[in-house]
Amino acid sequence: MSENVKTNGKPSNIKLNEIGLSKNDYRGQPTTLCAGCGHNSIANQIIAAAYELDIVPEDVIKLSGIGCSSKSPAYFLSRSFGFNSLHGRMPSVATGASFGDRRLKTIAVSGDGDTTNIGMGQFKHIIRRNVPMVYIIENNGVYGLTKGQFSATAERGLTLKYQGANPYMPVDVVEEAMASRATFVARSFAGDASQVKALIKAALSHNGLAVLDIISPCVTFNNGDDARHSYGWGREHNEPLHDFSFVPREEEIQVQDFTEGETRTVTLHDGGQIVLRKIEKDYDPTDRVSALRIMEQAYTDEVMLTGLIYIEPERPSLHDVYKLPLELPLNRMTEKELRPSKASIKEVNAAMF
Amino acid sequence: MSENVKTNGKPSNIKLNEIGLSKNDYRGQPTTLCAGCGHNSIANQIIAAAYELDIVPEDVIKLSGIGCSSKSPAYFLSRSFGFNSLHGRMPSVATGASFGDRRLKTIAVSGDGDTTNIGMGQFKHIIRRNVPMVYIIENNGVYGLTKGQFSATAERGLTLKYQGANPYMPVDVVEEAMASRATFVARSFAGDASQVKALIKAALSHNGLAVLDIISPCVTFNNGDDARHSYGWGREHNEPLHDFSFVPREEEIQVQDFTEGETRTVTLHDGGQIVLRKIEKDYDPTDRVSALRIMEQAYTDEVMLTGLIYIEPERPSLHDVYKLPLELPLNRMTEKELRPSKASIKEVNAAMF
Amino acid sequence: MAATKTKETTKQETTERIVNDFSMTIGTMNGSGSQTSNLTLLRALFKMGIPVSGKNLFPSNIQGLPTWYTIRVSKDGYLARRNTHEIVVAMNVDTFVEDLQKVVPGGAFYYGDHLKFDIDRDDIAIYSFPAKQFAKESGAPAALRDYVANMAYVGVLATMLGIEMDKIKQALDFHFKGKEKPIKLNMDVIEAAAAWAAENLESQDPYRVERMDETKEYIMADGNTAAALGAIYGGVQFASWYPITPASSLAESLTAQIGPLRDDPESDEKTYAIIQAEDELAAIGMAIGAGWSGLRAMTSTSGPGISLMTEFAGLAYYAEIPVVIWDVQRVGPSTGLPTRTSQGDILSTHFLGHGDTQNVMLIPGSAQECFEFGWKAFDIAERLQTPVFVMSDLDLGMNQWMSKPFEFPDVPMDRGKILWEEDMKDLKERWGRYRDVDGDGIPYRTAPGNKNPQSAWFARGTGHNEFAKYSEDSDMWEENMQRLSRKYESAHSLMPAPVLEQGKNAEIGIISFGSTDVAILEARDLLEQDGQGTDYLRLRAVPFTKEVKKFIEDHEVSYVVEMNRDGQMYKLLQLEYPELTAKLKSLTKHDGLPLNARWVSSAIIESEAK
Amino acid sequence: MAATKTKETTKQETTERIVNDFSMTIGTMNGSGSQTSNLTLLRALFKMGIPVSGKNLFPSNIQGLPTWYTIRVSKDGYLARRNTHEIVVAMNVDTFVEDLQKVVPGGAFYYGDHLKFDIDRDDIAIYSFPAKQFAKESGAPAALRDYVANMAYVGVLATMLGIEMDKIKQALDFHFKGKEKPIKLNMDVIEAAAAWAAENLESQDPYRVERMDETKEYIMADGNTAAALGAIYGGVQFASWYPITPASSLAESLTAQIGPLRDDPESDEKTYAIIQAEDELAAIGMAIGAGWSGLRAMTSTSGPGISLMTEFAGLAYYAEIPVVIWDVQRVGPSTGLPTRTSQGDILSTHFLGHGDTQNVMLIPGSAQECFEFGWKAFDIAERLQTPVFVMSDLDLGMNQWMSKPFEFPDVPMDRGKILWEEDMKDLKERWGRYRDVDGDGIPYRTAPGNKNPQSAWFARGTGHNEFAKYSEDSDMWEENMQRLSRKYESAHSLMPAPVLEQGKNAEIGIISFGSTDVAILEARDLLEQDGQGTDYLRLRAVPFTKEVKKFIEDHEVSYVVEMNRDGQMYKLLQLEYPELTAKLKSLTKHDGLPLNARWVSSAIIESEAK
Ligand SMILES: Cc1ncc(C[n+]2csc(CCOP(=O)(O)OP(=O)(O)O)c2C)c(N)n1
Ligand SMILES: Cc1ncc(C[n+]2csc(CCOP(=O)(O)OP(=O)(O)O)c2C)c(N)n1
Ligand code: SF4
Ligand code: SF4
Ligand SMILES: [Mg+2]
Ligand SMILES: [Mg+2]
Repeated sequence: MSENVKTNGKPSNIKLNEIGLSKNDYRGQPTTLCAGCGHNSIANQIIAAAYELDIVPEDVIKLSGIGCSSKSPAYFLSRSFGFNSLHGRMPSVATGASFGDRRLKTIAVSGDGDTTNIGMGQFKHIIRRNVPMVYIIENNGVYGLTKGQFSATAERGLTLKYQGANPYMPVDVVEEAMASRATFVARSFAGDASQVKALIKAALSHNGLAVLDIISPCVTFNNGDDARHSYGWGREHNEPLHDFSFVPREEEIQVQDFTEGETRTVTLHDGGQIVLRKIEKDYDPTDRVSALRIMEQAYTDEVMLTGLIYIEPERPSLHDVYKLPLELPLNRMTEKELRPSKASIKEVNAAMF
Repeated sequence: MSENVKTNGKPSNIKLNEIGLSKNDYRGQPTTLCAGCGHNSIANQIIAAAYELDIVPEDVIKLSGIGCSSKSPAYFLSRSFGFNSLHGRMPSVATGASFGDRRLKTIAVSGDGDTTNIGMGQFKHIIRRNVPMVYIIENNGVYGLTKGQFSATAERGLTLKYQGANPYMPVDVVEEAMASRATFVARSFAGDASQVKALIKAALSHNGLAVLDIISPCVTFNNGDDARHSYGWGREHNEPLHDFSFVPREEEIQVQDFTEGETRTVTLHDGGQIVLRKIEKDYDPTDRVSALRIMEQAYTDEVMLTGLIYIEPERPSLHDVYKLPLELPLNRMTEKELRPSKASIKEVNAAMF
Repeated sequence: MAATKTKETTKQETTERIVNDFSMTIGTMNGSGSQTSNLTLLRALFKMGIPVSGKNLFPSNIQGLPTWYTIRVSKDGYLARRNTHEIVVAMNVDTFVEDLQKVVPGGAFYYGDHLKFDIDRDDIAIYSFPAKQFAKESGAPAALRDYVANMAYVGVLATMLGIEMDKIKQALDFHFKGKEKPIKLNMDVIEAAAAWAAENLESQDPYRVERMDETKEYIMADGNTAAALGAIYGGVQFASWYPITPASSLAESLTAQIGPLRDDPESDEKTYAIIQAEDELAAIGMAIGAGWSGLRAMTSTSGPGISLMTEFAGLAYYAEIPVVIWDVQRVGPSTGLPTRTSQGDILSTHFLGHGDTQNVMLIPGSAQECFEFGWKAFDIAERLQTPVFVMSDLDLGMNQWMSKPFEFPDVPMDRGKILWEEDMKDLKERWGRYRDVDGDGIPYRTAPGNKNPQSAWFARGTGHNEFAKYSEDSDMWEENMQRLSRKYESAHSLMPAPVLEQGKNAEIGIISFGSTDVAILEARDLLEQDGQGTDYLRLRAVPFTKEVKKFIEDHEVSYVVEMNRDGQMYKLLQLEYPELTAKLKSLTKHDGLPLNARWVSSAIIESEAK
Repeated sequence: MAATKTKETTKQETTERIVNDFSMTIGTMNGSGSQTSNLTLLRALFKMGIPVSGKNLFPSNIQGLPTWYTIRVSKDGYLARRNTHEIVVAMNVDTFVEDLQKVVPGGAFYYGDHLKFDIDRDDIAIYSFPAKQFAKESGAPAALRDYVANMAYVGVLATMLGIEMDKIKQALDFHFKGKEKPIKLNMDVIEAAAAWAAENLESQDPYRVERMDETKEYIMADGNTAAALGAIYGGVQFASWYPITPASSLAESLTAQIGPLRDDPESDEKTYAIIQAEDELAAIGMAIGAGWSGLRAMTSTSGPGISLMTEFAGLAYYAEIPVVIWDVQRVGPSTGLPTRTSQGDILSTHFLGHGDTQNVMLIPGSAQECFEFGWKAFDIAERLQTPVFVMSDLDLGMNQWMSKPFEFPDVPMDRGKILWEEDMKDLKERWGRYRDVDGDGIPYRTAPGNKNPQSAWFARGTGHNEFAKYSEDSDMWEENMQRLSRKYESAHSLMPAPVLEQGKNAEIGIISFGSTDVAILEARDLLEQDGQGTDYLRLRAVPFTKEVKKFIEDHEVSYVVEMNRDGQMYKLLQLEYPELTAKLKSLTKHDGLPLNARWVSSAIIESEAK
């Protein structure tokens, strides 16, 4: 990256990257998510990663389902084509979309509800297909956009106002990805900017489906019992119009860099805590058995393991399997490439009997 | 079980069970599946298990999705209520259906396509809910009823006529059930009658969701390369009317009893082989870590591990969570139990402001 | 305080006072807690005996985007949304300028003085107030200050309009369920603001409120809560749902309300279950399973959910499973405008499912009717053994409505033709699940757990004979489908009849349905003022009852007014009464806003003038 | 051999020979390989120059249940299914008795002598033959014997009817793609059986075939293969599908045929991808993603799949994504009769999706048209930027039809209004994804990969402005939806016009569509014989083109004939032409069988007599 360069003869003290673009060229519309929402942090790291990797914005397509998380593609990479599809159905749309021009990078954002509730089937199947793309799950354990119902990643026993206690076993996105034999599986925390960015960069260069499960606190709805209590009466009424009475406007939680192998406790907006543990430095993420082992260990220890958990770089991507052209992308082909010759119709008719 | 008893004063030399029913009372309509289809073996073991457990047929409900496998509820327990629902949607229908009268047993049959393709989402979510029922997946790696396309459990690289080679990673039903933290996970082989029966019996007494992944060869469509070759030209033509030219009429494969801990190779109709390994006698199925370990081992060894892989008997079932009544089932409640008093409407209106 | 240039000097020739007749719109930021303030205003006015309605115009967003709340105060009892705003309260910096422009000449504009703008209108009264100050002075914890700040405008308006303080107290009391602390905190701010206004503001506009006696016989309710309560009185036993605006609050109300009304204090066991499903496919699948097992089962959703339920709807139609499906309509197609209202699912829901289907729909037109159809839908579903769709909408479902009190069901539960062990003992003929014994197309069913060995049957979406056995027989298929047509014929007589309102010198008819009711009622008065009498038929169900035909026949022309683009109900009427099509005219509006009476009357006048 | 009491003594007064004019039905067990025999017969007759059609009536089952194959031989070129069976071949023990009853008096009944039944009819010719013997003697491996056994009836019929042996050879040649071994094995059995018949059977019935010259200009094809080929010539690039009868063979043909026609021998790279999805939700989702990315994308399914695609259809309609969806209709509602034919998805597909939608549908009426619409659908979808549904059916899709040869597209590909880098350079105004620049309601689009920094847009199912930016603005919503209505208006002129067949002294009209064509053509002749002339309009698309209106206007009455219960197309016509409704009459049949001409003519005569 070059900094403070001049482009087009115009002096500039904006930092430009190797392809002459400023970070602004990677931004999106102003966010409409709640102040303090983890999803915003992630969008920022996507912007940073793309900028630092000198990616041409037009060389990216971005997709999502429906939810607060799924709104975020509007908040990064305005110059990229985007598709905000249907609730739970981003994987299928992304699969088809990625065939248009295989040279483009695909960045997809989804929520825990979008992916593990309504979208569970498509999530599992896109993994099997190894569609080359970055698949980010902004995981907050609730449905943000519909105002705070449990999602399938909510812990068993989690208690939310209006919802009672969650009686079901949570879906563990990483475990699901491993069970479906994903070729890239990572977990991070929205507030750990440098890890999030590093993992997005790694994912962007993976030739296959990269699952990034990013814990991304919902400041508005997933508030632990205590915290809810401490907000006081503000939320303690049954409001049929569904406009929750109080939203704390806070900064997004940021975690200071910490070393691999270490454990760090993070206090969320609501006073609840999660314990992050970064995978050890000498851990071999290409070894599936180790991956399963450390995951099970983390489960027992009740810590959130973060980092690149598993990678299998060699498995051919779906585009490889389908032998998609690299030079002339499918979507630029014309009648010449696509319509068989006029002569051939005779043979076809002859072959019909 | 009593044998050759007389009932209602009528002499009989049909064996009757403790509740005075003969095996015939547990049968269904004549099967319309292909001769030799593994699904028929399983239906027979359901019949045998229910008969031997002295279950009143009217105390069972049976459900399924769509597929050859899903037809089988018609072929057992004619006196039980049944629901052949939609493709991939049996889990939701069964969940609702099980609430009518919680004293009834629920037996559900599905196929690998029905469960792991279109039904993946519902499959994963019914596990999380721990709905008390026996969930049998008759797993043959193909869509039988639509004439032999790959299902999601087909091995990667499996080659089928008209379909080419399967490029996707297979779904492992047991692994999926474990990842979703099912409370009862077992695998068997349709031809291993005694094991299938034993597992069905165990499943019937489990208070929660019992996943039974039963490998059930499709004699008609999942024929390995060699075998197809050996059938000769009979199948080697492109038949747009989809009527395959040759169906071998064979007996269902039966495996002789073999001991726990042993491995046995089974030759399928098509000449292909699978290696079954029965879980060791002293294996502790309540230990999740062991379960994951032996599964991973079996994966490496390329054997099909059979037996009861995991059980967690204590987790409350969905019916427990919902505090469903045991004496007067929901579906026999009347206006008396269901409609609030006339007086209450006043309070309701008053509370409306 | 007055840091802004509040042009309090802009005096007006205050003509007469206009009492109890205006629309007031409050612009805030969503997620800022303004709903409590708005509802407090609405409820206080209601308790003053003045007919009011409140409409929340909110974005599909959690926090930070503009939201407006419009309260219509109408001595004449008109409750529809109006396009004109006599009073505007601006609390949102992002919409200040446009909010200012909204005020009608002669109207009033209130704003928090933390918003710094030049004000360029002198045809209206302008009032600014130190919104943030009262909150600060209230001693509220810092975290709650922004929230409490919104109470300031309640206090200011109380003084300026004449809203009675004890009614405000009553509203807060209700809102906070009697909890002292929050009530006091809010009341303090309101009172401080009211006192401040009394001292600092001089009224320069004509709008006032005064006590009336017009709301005594009413309650305040939103349609979704009403529907949930109706379902409880209908004996709902199984409800599965998936969150979606604007339907979520129906299931959430059900969850909140059912316990106290239905739990047996002496037992821990329940008479019902409510399940949040993983999606709408599962939600309706569960409800159908439950319906099959003999339970009163329902699900509630909105457009996208209805679309996902299509295949299952066909199964329920064909296998004849009773189930109730609430569609709280929002603007489609697709995700559309998730927080705007619509009547756009009429056609697609009626024909929902591939193959030949004709779905029964109930259409409530008020909160009270949401309650009524809440229980009635189960009776009809079980009587007909078919899915019953109840077509509500966002406006009806999520806004607060003045409503007649809910009435205890006037008939005992109708469980339809269901046979248990005792019933089967007396059967003369062999029972067949799909036999048309009574000639009405409606067969008899049994439910799991029935111990009669003949009672079991096999439900399926595939062709079946009268005994529910699999069949591919061509004639059997055709006969069974014809029977389903007969059943649909039978459905006609079970449907709630339309409501007829006769006008003076009525030459023309208006046909409408659902939440447009209030706009139509007002539009008829407007039309009458213009010398155009109208009769009005409010449809409440599809299929139509015989009154509908008569109404169309009796009028030279009937305007079918609805909130969708394509005139969906008009099309259904066309299909049902081809011979009367020439007498029908379609009037549609599909901007996502609750219908406006003036638009209706103008459209009709314009059309009549042609 | 003759173990059965074959009543070969039942002599008949053999009147005149009836040549090339009968229906022959062969009853076998499905999964027994009889399809090869049946197709061989059909093809041999076709190669003899005689107009033929073949209909497979098969169960939803893999092996063991009864299946019937009916071949109609018609010197006059009538290809519709008839209810009468002049010749019946019984090979299935389970249906022997009913098959015997099927034969018309004076007809012929053939059966394998391994079926032991008493035969109680003496009004027909009865022939038995040692079906199993030839297979045994053929030296076929044991495993193949049952299969080859079915060739026996081919040989017997060849002799008895006069089917030419070299045509049979030609048919087998084609079937086994020239592979000698199977051809010989089958030919041996056929010849042995033919020889045996020549020696042992004496014809006692009038039915014969003789060479004609009526099929030279035709090919034999099923609609699904034709559709797949059409799609290939349409430049299909992406096809996602999920197996379902009767649509599977469309995608499977595509898979089988596309390589040879489209692969570049010099490169390993492909110009297309075909993906078997995990379900229909994913199938259409993928196709929409691909359509958005600029590919010619399609999916193919049947009723239950269409139902599952509802939500996505609404997205494609509203976000304006070109995609082609083949609905090879089978009998619904629900799982229905999965192996029977229907036109039952017309209404629900037209209105597919919640909210206001109006979907474009193409309706092929022959295999050749399946080919034509196979490519044309892409042109229309890309031109209109909307989902295009092609409504085929099981009969058309899965049965073999005499068809005009496929014609190479007569126009270059129309990629519609798509802009690439070069196109954008010349733009005078700022490009907006949803701007109606040309007044036809059709905007301009761009596709991912376009490097112009202004080209990117954000597709969504939520409200948007002309620049595809999120918008909840009421007027914007309404205007955009009105533009979609205009676009639908524009669609009218892009639709294939209906086919008009004028009759002599035609007072009445017949309107029909799709696979009923052959039955209507025959029915018209029957009606004419009864003195009732008819004009016939075959619809090929919804929306309707102007010819439709004119046709209805020009006739006192037009019968709308279709294969569903509720008169779905009749309803669409009613909605489009309310003023002409009185001139339309609905005639429907929904027994799952291909339409029968006699039923049509009788129904019309009956109605006219009233
Ligand atoms: C078919 C359908 N059902 C329901 C909805 C309503 N809905 C919108 S977002 C959402 C949940 C989003 O939760 P999640 O994916 O976790 O995202 P978050 O808002 O928490 O980031 C739901 C249920 C919808 N849009 N479509
Ligand atoms: C929505 C829908 N899509 C497709 C089908 C067609 N279909 C019927 S059965 C089946 C696959 C069954 O496969 P599996 O579950 O493995 O059962 P098997 O026949 O192999 O026992 C399919 C795709 C359908 N019935 N419904
Ligand atoms: S509601 Fe939660 S998830 Fe949604 S934007 Fe706000 S903080 Fe984020
Ligand atoms: S096709 Fe396969 S799965 Fe279906 S009945 Fe036959 S053998 Fe069984
Ligand atoms: Mg979430
Ligand atoms: Mg299978």
